[in-house]
Amino acid sequence: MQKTITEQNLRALIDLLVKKGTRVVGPRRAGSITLYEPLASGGELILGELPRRSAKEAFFPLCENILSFEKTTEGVKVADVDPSQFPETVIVGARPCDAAAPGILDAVFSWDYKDKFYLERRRKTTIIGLACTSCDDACFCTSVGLSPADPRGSDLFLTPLEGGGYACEAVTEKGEKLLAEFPQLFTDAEAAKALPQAEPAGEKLDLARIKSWLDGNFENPLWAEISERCAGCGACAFVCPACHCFDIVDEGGETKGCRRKSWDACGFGKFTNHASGHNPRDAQPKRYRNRIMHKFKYYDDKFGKTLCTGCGRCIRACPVGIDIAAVLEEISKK
Amino acid sequence: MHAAHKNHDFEPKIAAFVCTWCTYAGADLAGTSRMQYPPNVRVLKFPCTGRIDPVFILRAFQKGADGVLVSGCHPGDCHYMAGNFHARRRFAAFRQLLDFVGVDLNRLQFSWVSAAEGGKWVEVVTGLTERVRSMGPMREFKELELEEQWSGKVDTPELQEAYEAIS
Amino acid sequence: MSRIGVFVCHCGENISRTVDVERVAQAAARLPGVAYATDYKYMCSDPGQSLLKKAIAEHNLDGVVVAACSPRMHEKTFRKAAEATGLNPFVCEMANIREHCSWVHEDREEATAKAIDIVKLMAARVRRNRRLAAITVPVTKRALVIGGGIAGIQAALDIADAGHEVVLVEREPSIGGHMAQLSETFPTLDCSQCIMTPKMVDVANHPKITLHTYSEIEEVGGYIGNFQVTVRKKARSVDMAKCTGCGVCMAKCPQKKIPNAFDKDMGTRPAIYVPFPQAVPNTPVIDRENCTYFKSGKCGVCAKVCGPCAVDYTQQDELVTEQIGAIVVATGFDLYSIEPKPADSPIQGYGEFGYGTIPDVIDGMTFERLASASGPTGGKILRPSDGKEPKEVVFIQCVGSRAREKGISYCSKICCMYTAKHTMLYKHKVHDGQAYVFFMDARTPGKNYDEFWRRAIEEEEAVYIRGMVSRLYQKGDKVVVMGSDISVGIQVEIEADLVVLATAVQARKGADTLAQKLGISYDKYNFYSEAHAKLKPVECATAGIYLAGACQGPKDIPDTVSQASAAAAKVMTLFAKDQLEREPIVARVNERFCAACFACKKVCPYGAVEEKEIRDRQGNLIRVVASVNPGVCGGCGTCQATCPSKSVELDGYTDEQVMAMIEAL
Amino acid sequence: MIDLAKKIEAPATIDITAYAGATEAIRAEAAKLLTEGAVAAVIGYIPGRRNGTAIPAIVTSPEKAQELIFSPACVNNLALYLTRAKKEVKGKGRLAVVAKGCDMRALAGLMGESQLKREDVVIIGVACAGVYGSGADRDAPLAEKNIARKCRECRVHAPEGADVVAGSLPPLPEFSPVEAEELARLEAMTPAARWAFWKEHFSRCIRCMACRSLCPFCYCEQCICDRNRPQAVEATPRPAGNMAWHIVRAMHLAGRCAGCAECERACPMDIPLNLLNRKMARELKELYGHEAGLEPKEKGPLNEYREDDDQSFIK
Repeated sequence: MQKTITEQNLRALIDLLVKKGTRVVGPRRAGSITLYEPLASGGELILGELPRRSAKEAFFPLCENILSFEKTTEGVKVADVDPSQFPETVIVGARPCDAAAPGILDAVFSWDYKDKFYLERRRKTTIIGLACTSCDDACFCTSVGLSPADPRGSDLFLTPLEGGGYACEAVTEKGEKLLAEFPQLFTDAEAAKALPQAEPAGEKLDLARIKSWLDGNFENPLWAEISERCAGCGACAFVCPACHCFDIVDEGGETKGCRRKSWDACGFGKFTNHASGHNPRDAQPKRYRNRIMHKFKYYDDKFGKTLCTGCGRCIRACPVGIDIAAVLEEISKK
Repeated sequence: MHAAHKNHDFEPKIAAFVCTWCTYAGADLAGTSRMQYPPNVRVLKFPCTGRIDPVFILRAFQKGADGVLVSGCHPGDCHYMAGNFHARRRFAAFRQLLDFVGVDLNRLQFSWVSAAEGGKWVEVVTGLTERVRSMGPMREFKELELEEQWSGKVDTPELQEAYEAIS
Repeated sequence: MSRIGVFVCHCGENISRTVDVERVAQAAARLPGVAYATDYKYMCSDPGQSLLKKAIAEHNLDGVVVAACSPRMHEKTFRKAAEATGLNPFVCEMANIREHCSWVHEDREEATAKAIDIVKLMAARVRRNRRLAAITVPVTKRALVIGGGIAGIQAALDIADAGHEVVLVEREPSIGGHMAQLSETFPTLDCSQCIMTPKMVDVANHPKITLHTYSEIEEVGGYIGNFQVTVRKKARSVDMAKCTGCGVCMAKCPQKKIPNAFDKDMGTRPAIYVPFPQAVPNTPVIDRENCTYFKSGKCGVCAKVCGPCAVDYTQQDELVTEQIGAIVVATGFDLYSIEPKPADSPIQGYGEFGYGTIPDVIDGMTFERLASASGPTGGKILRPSDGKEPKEVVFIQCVGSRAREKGISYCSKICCMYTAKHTMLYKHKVHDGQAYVFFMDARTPGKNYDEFWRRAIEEEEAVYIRGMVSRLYQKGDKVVVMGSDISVGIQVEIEADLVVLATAVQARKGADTLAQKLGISYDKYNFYSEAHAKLKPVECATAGIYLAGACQGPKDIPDTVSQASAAAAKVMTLFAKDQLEREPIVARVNERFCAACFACKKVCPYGAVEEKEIRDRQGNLIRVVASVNPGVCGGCGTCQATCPSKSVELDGYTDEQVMAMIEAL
Repeated sequence: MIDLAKKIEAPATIDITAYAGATEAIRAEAAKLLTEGAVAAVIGYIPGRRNGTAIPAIVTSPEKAQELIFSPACVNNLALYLTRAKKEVKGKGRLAVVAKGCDMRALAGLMGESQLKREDVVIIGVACAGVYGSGADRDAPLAEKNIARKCRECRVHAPEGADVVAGSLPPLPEFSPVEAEELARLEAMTPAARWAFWKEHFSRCIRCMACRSLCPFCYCEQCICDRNRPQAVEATPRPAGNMAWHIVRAMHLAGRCAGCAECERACPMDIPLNLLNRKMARELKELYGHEAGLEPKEKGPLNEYREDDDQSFIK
């Protein structure tokens, strides 16, 4: 026996969660695009589209305050942001490439320094993943070892069924809890046939081989060849589910303000700019090299994981057509 | 000339960016002539309107000004010959931009006030203050300042208080 | 900066009547960076200043805000006081709580609150004030005077008499300018040449004056106190060092039929010539365009007859570079002509006056040459067409001037007077002649000017007709003048023997080109612009350049001479110091971030922005950046507002200071 | 110039067979320049991995030049690679660049701003009937529904002032000017409605700076928005700073932007940034008769003035 849920009930689930005060985040229409955003009701959920940004911001916000300060005659008053105020969150409709990302990121956010902002949000979030039945020519999850039906990272995983509705697989305790909390929305049914999963075109890459090439090719003309065209924006990093660099700045006034943490990108020219004016990554190829090295070598060296889920967002977003899948393919042939 | 400004629910904050040679001197003349005008205006002195960057206007609104005045020498009177001519073009363009993003231009005034026009200074400041007062606070930028991306939002009582403080 | 002292002045009761000064001081003490705050009855008084100085020393203050009157009143006072304690004067600022607060508000609460805010703004600013050092620029004590008319001559003589070197550059082969062409001058009827030529000779003989005639300004670089000026000395074809001025060459030159421009083309001159007999220098030039030798290679008579062998056909233009500290521009004027103008010209000709095709319609300067004893007629008034003595002469004023429909709206200022003079000269020479003058109104403000004009009417019997002339045409040997007399409202028609037009004074042709070389501004008529119409009528906005005479606008001789002497005085003031000191409110470029778009250079009213090459040690060009010359920068800050990356900053008004003030709003 | 009669008769689908001719011509010219050593590199387009895409390429050998193409997928404004923001490319030596009419306007602007000398660049102009819009169907023929918004109102299909022109123009259909219409729609709104419109769009901004990075005129060594002392614009992607950034960006481009719309195309959040640029361009044309990029101009409209400029807004 397998739990299933109809689309109608999936939307009803969102309504019930929202009513209960849970923050429900899912693909939602935002202007002309779709983004993961808090849903006001189940009706807002967009199915069948990959949001333009990944779901990482539910744990790792685009920008958040980490403390506020105020200078008074008595001295400086500092108030930390209290992570206990972070809301309970359910992410609905996360694609496998998005659902898998937090599992990769947990390592870096809980390594030597425990990032309470990330970890607390992570603890409070349940992910309802959704298998993909279609893809485009930028998708390459299969190339990096994931698949359109991979439940990794999801707490509850939905697989679209022929004739509508979704098969529900509780992957974790959080997922089971959700099933248990709203039994009325889920039905036990004979397994209807799952819709065929999407088939990204790329061949599975030998990531170990890629890594070993990277190990020995910090200096290689390939870097310039690929990335001379790079314009140095942060679009790739900002849409990426796995990029996690951030900057910390103080903003506000002289007497009152906030310390804020916001996304940063290694493609930016000033990313490694020192106060002295010296910039160790003083040319775009060095910056692009870092992006690839970080994803397919450094992170692996440190945490044994690849910092890429093959969502293809960076390929779609890159205004100068830099195609990470093509880059990997080229390296894998070296 | 002197506006009775007691018992208003709302007292606007007016930032005035003025050049030192004409308008600042004009405001001095209003003083030496003991003319009266509402106390809402805060004067920032520049050598020339040519020095006034559109960013200052934007920043003033962001930092809580409800109205902004930019004032300098009449055309042809610029101490630096052409600073006000350059400023005139710059602000002609900038006000169109602000209008296009939805800033009500009634909050932004440009004027020429010479060193001899103490009376005009009073008129301009009084007029702008009263107009902005009747429009109420400049909510747009202040509200925006308090807004966060959904993912970074933490609803705290302090934030609620700040929101309520706008009007 | 973090130890600011705030001093709140009562100004007797001027401030304290409406502003609670104690409360302002108390509030100020709590401001960020403020280490000390107090209030005092009269801050500007001696005890007040002592209090300030004492507090600076006692509290080790590194910034000062004096909340008192307008900085326009006492900023200097307090900066001086602060400086006396060893503090940099530019970290002392005033918060204007009198003119901008106590005097304009009645409500004590409101005024006090505003005063606190004003102090807050200034304290925020002072925290970011930089310690600025006065800027000094060395001065080359050598003046350049451009133009050798009466203005240039006067300025050159004044400066040279003060003991400074002067380089005088004149475009024509001789100095003298328009004044040398005049017959007599109003309102005294002095002989122009009698008063002019001695001055010309003084110039030639002055040990401090270097004279470059037949020369033009090629290039001007540098800035106040430090200009480099390149002068093009056109090939004279006569060696000035050898020529004795004997004149044999001119006498023997076979080519003698060249119209003499000095005489308004009425007389002729040879191809090797001096423009007029009293020319300074008295060295001829060869007019290569009309010289047979230069045209055909044949002739060479002048070289053969020249005793000292001064004639040199191979001479080339020579470029001379002079180091100059100050420049006086005295390039004078041109006269408007009624001839047709190009289609795109904003200024029109006079078709209704025959566009200059009627031979007996002449301009005022031609009349001057006719009346001049040294002129082509030897001082007899004889009309150009047939050489007859005209018995009825019509003078028309305001031709081209005050004529908006012709494109010139200004008054040429001198025409009323010289027309009156012309009627007199005419009457003196043609006793039975009758002068008529068409005029809009007579403008005679000047010492003895109106008296002079009245004399023309009352004693010399010139008939003044108030009205305009609508048409001139030839009828037989007469010129018919059709006009109106608006005082009686009738049409007037005069059959004149000669018509003299008082044509407008215009800027010199090419005045704009010279202005661009000098980096000075000019108006739409190409007259040079003074820095301030009232208070800086002699200075250009470009520091170190001064104006004299009609290049700035129409002027008569007394005004021209006065302005020339004034310009000379300005130069002498500048030369009185070895170093030039100026307020350090100037722009500075952050070369590291300059993207070399040169928007700053495009908007700078002073031409203070230069392109600077940055080279490595081997001399290879790395990049080009903008650079502000502090000697030239006027301190307006337009560059900074224009610079997209704010890589140029105006000291004293940096973004950091301004943003801090906005923050404190 | 475009023959108007031809334009009206033309079909709603653009015949892009002419683009093949452009490709041939570009290859030939690039190979020639590289073989002769006239240039160190040719900046052009090569096909991307994905169907219907083309990407910028910096080609340094005649062999590689045979990969160059021109197609409706050649959306990038390659003038970007001639700016000081791309020092690595500029440092190669003398460059040739493939430029559509709209890209030529940016080149003219860069020349006016002392960023580029005409003699330092070989311009391979290309006759362009239009390119694909963002997110458009790249399999379908180039037509009304997939052509870029800017191309619908293009007046510079034929590049002028190039060293050579590759390809020829097919008949051009008349498209309705959607950007102009959108501009008119916004202008007809109340200020409050416009504020709401932009607030919604700008709140989506993530400050990836693609708009800045792709703009040929954002070549500053240090953007004022990267400065923190003083901070003129907040660096964090909060709604307040986003609004300020986009206002400052539009102001800094006013009178300079030549309308290539790369900012809008590059924006991963689909913010209609070119509307701001178009608005400013139109205002400056109306006020001062200025149009950016038609020819290299020594001074832009905001660094010159006339004494009789309009001042009806100054009281």
